[in-house]
Amino acid sequence: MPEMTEILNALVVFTNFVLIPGLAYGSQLALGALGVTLVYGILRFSNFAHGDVMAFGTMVTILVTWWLQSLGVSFGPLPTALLALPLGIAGTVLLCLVTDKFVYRYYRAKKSPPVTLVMASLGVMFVVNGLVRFIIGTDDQRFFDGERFIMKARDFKTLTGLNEGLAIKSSQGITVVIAVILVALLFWFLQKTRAGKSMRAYSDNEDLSLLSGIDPDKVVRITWIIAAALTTIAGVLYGLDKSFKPFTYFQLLLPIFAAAIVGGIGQPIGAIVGGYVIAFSEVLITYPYKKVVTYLVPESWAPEGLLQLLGTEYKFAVSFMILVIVLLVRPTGIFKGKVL
Amino acid sequence: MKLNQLNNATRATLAFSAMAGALILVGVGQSWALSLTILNLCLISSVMALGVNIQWGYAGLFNIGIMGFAALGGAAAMLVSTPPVGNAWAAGSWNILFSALCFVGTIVAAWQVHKKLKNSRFQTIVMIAVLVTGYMLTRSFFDPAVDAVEATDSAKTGFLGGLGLPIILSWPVGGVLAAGAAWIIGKVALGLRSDYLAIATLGISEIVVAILKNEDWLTRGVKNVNGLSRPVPYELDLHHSEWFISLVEKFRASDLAGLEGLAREAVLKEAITESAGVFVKLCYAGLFTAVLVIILTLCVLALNSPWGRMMRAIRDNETAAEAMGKDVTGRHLQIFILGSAVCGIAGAMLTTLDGQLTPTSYIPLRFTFLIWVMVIVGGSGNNLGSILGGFLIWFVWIEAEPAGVWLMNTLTAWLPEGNSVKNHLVQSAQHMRLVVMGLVLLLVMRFTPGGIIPETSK
Amino acid sequence: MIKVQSVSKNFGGIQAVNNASIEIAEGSITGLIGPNGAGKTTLFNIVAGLYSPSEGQILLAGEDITGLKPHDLFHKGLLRTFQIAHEFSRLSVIENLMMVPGSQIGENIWKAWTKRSEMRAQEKRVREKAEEVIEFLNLKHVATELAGNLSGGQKKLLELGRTMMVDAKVVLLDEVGAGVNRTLLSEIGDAILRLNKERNYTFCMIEHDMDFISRLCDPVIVMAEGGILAIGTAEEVKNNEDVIEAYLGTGLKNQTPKSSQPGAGI
Amino acid sequence: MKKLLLASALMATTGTQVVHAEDVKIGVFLGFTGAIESIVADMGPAAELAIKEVSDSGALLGGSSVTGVRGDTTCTDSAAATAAAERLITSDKVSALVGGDCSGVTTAALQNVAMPNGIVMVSPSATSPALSTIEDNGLFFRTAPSDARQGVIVSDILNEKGVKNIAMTYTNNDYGKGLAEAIEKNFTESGGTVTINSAHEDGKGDYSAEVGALAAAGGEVLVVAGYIDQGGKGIIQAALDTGAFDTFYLPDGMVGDALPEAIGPDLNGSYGANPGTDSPGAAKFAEMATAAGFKAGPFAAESYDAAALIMLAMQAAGSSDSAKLKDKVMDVANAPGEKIFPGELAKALKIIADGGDVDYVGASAVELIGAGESAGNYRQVAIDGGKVSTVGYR
Repeated sequence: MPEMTEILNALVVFTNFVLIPGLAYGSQLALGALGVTLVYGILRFSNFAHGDVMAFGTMVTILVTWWLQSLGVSFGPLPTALLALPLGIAGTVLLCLVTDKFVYRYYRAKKSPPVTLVMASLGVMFVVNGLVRFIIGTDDQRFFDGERFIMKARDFKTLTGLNEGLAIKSSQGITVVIAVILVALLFWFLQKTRAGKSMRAYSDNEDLSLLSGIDPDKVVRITWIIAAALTTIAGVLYGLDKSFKPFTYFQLLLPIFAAAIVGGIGQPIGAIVGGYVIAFSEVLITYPYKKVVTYLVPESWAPEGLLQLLGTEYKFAVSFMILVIVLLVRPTGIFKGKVL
Repeated sequence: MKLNQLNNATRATLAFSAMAGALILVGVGQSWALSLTILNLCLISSVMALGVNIQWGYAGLFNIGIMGFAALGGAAAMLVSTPPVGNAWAAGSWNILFSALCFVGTIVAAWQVHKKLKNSRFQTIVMIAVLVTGYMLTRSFFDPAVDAVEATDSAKTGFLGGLGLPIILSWPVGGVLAAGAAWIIGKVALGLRSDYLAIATLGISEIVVAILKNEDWLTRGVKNVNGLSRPVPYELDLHHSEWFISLVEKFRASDLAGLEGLAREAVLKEAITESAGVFVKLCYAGLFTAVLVIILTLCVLALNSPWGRMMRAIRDNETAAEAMGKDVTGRHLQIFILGSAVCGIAGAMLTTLDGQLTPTSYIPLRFTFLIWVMVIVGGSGNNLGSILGGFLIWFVWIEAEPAGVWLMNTLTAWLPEGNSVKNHLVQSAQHMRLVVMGLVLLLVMRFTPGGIIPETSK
Repeated sequence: MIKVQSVSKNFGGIQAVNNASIEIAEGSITGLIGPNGAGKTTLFNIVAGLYSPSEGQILLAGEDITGLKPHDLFHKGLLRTFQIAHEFSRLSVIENLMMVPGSQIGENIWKAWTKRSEMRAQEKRVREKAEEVIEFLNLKHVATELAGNLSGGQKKLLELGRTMMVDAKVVLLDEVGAGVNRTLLSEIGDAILRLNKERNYTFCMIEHDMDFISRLCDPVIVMAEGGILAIGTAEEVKNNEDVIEAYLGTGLKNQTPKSSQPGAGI
Repeated sequence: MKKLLLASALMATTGTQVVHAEDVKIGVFLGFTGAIESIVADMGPAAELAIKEVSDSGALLGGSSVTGVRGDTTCTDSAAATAAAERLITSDKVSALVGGDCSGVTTAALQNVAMPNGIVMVSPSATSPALSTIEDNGLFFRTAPSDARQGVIVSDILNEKGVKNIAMTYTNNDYGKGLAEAIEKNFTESGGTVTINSAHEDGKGDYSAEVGALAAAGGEVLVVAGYIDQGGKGIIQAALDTGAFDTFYLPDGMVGDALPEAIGPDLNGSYGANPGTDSPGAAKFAEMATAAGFKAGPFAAESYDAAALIMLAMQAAGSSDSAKLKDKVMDVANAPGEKIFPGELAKALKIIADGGDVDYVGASAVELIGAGESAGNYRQVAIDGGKVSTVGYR
């Protein structure tokens, strides 16, 4: 029987390397996936431009952040980017509404099949992709300021006397807190407000909702606004936690899609669960359990190998394996997704 | 007269003439070698677009895993043409053999369990036991084999190599490999709703590429395999070939006329270098055109037969087609395999032209999204349309770069040298490629929704 | 011809068909009526192989066909039409008909490449047949039009026409009259009667128009709440107390005008 | 056309002795878009800085102007890279190429375009050992050393520091993998242990899983064979944040002031080595880069040097013809001769024109050996007080 400290050590290792990073990454994916899923639920197409819109929103936020910083404005221990966020969201909302006006609305009015809209979003993806690089360049941008840590690994060690450290970055804390608030807000909005209810009605049955006097243009507009806000926030949080680079954001599209679909596309709750499923499966499946097990078993049983199910080089493939398996076992995702 | 009112034959004629004109313009204005390089890739792109058109245009299957099939074709090119690495085989052959036996044995055993113990409540338990034991047995032979193979002169080889056969054989082999993968994916995913099929294909193609990148014993992974053999002559050999030199002398007789000695030699040398490049590219172009023509002919024959009619009917309305006695699932599988095989062939051709297998080059932007743009812009459901799309989009993809630079320089010409806005714009000109591609797609979709050469009714 | 034996079907918690047993006699034109939500279309879809029943079985000429796919049933001579027309919208009218015959040589892609002359010969026969059907249905003026551009009534005719491209044993007609104007409806009625007499087709049809049913059907089966309420001639069921009750006392006549709603028809 | 051909032919035959001023073009053939676009954002301007320096000096080939023409390799797409190289060589008629960047596209462009056309390529960043032995007709050079050499250096430094076991992560491409293999081979042979050698993908952003795996395997030092502004930085950041590792070994792609600037004081105590000798070149180059508005990021120095070498070789050959300049590259790069540092290209051109000899040292301490690759003189560095400081040379 391992001693208490051993168990605690094992627990701390696991929390530090699996739980906390998974939670933060999962929250970022979940917010991204929420945007994808809302657009899918209301506008009925998979928006391939999502990753690049995310980059666009983050870019605007960064530019505003720099401007604020140059004015000497700061947000105390919190990153200035949070102050810049509203303007970033405004910029993204503008972009979404403009693309809707010039691209998507035409196909919606024509009742084109969803694939046409998907293709159109591909076009938007290319354009925004180029635009973002054009404006801010391809470089890595760091825009985090303020206090970096809520808890440092070394401080934790001295505090508890344990072997293992536990670190919580403020960006991780902010991410999780904002994600929780946003999700609560979104659900309140969808369940309680008139606009939210009309969105749900529209998503559930377009024709019926039109008969009951819902203004489709308004629903679409609100959807874009919410999706743009969620997307920008997800992008900014991701950028604060890691760093911003257009290419990375483009690459985020695939795990975000995987998250939305695993959860059940068109279902907000599914997007959130999907985000965490993808994030945790990436970490859990490629994590070597050697250290954890070593703490828990008697010394003589200590494992020699790494106890790793799959090498980290397959990390990216893991989310897709999960995706394919979920699709096979439960074709509509964990929470039954919408059928178009 | 508006473009929309033109009939298809006119559209095709106009579009292909314009395309030919553009290539000729590049030939005259830039260089013939560049023009032919673009042409060759246009041809390959067209084949790939045809493959996607078979799936999407004929039957409405939304496959966004093209990258995976192209990568399998590429792997085939390498595996067929590279000579086997003797040392690596010596180091790992027995273990590889055993692990292969174990793998096959596991599959057979699992199949037997599935058949014999159907409806038995032990089925799941026995199945899991068989699979786990099989997996561990296979790994126990496989892991040391991999280590041994990868340790064999890892800087230069570190993989098993291939069969050492002529690379042109790899084109059909690439098709077969892709078809095999498509069969498995189709069996698994074609029961799903269409947009989920798309995501499943996307996921599986990522997995295929991950394997190519990380299974070094098989493909050398990210270290690439260079110098694949060619199905056409090498330029450097041509430089010293008597027949080629005399050929060039004949063709360039007017340039050489009146020149003597050193001057003549210099002109001749330049002419030979230039012609050798053009000659090799023409050889490739001939091969690729042959493949394209064969596949196109088969496509046209098939699309205009009852088979094509049946497929289009399935695309239009699966339920009704099913009620009219068509085996929708079976036909979907068939067409998914056919289309994927064509993509595989194109993938093998591309790797042949590159002369190397570079697993990191398989990215969705280039191999999936770009091909889709070709099909949609060219005209889905129309064979000539997707070929045109392949030509046009690849041409734009390549030429958007210099055009972007030119545009930025022109736009900023009035700004003083060293102006930061000017610098920024000129430095960022490369990103025009993406913007242009997006705009082409959006504009074509908006103003000629069926593509430049849309589908025709019969 | 068709025996439906104690078939039930539930979707989630909803019992759409509840222990229904009916028999469709060979050579008959059987009508299937009932208020909305009675389970007619679900029962149809079960017979046609679109759904498999939760319980019970279906026999076609004594053979168990429960759970067979629609395309298998087609080859056994069981065809259907759809409540909302399922035309092949990007195929021309004649192509819509020509695609029907099963096992065409050219449907095998390999033979489409290698046996060109046989294929062409067969195509010629199929085309002639399709032209006959087009003639029969008075659709000649739109023969080369894309089916998606036809009016609702023409699409219905086209669907009926598809069943004429092969020698069907049983044809299930799902509201063939819905959205069709009076004149065209009577033409469709004539066509059905002729097919029944001349080719010995067995029909089973869901219909709301009682005049149409009275003219064609014998017997008429009434469904309500997933079960069978009554079976008899049109006259008999019209006067059946239970049936009138099931239609909420509104009277059967009032159920009819569906076909003459504004905007419907050619 | 014919006349032009004639004229150029005449020039080529007579030009060996008498130098005519001309408009020389040099291809800057790098991945401006794609996976390493953010690194190339500094490499491109670095090469163009050298080109501008020479062109402005008016000292090349009797006052020739030089311009850089960009071509996009995309880093990954061989087909696009081949087409871009084809355009640069056959249409823009560049005399030589600075590039390519990633080993894959570099090989494709070399074999399919440069070799058939007899054009010199000087790559600043393709480090694959396979390129040492590739058949190149003497046309391929690189200012970056082969990974094989660096493997030895890394192993030596670690051993001297008394490190017995390391964890290692590499960027999953030919550079990272080749380097990681070289390090593992040398370090294991010298008695050390590699607890884990795992890949990370660039451009993914989230490296929780990778760091978790590295931490679980453990080790005194984490060797990060990646890029300074790509996954490599992300890994170090995450490893420090979670307290997984305190000390890092930084190979060439990771050495630069940008790293301590981005990471902060936590990085103090880490060490590494990048190509370099005891020369003031790197510092000078960094100044010039800042003045020109770009960063002296990874491979930027090598890019500057690649362009400089091409132009010095032209001067030495008295011709912008690749067939002639290819034989002079080694001469100008190596001793004997006067040492040339960044910003002194005009001086070097003059010395050569006067019949003197130069030994180009440049920003990355160029010395070419063997088949025309950097000798691999390394500058051992330590991160100290938020700066990269040199501790010695090997």
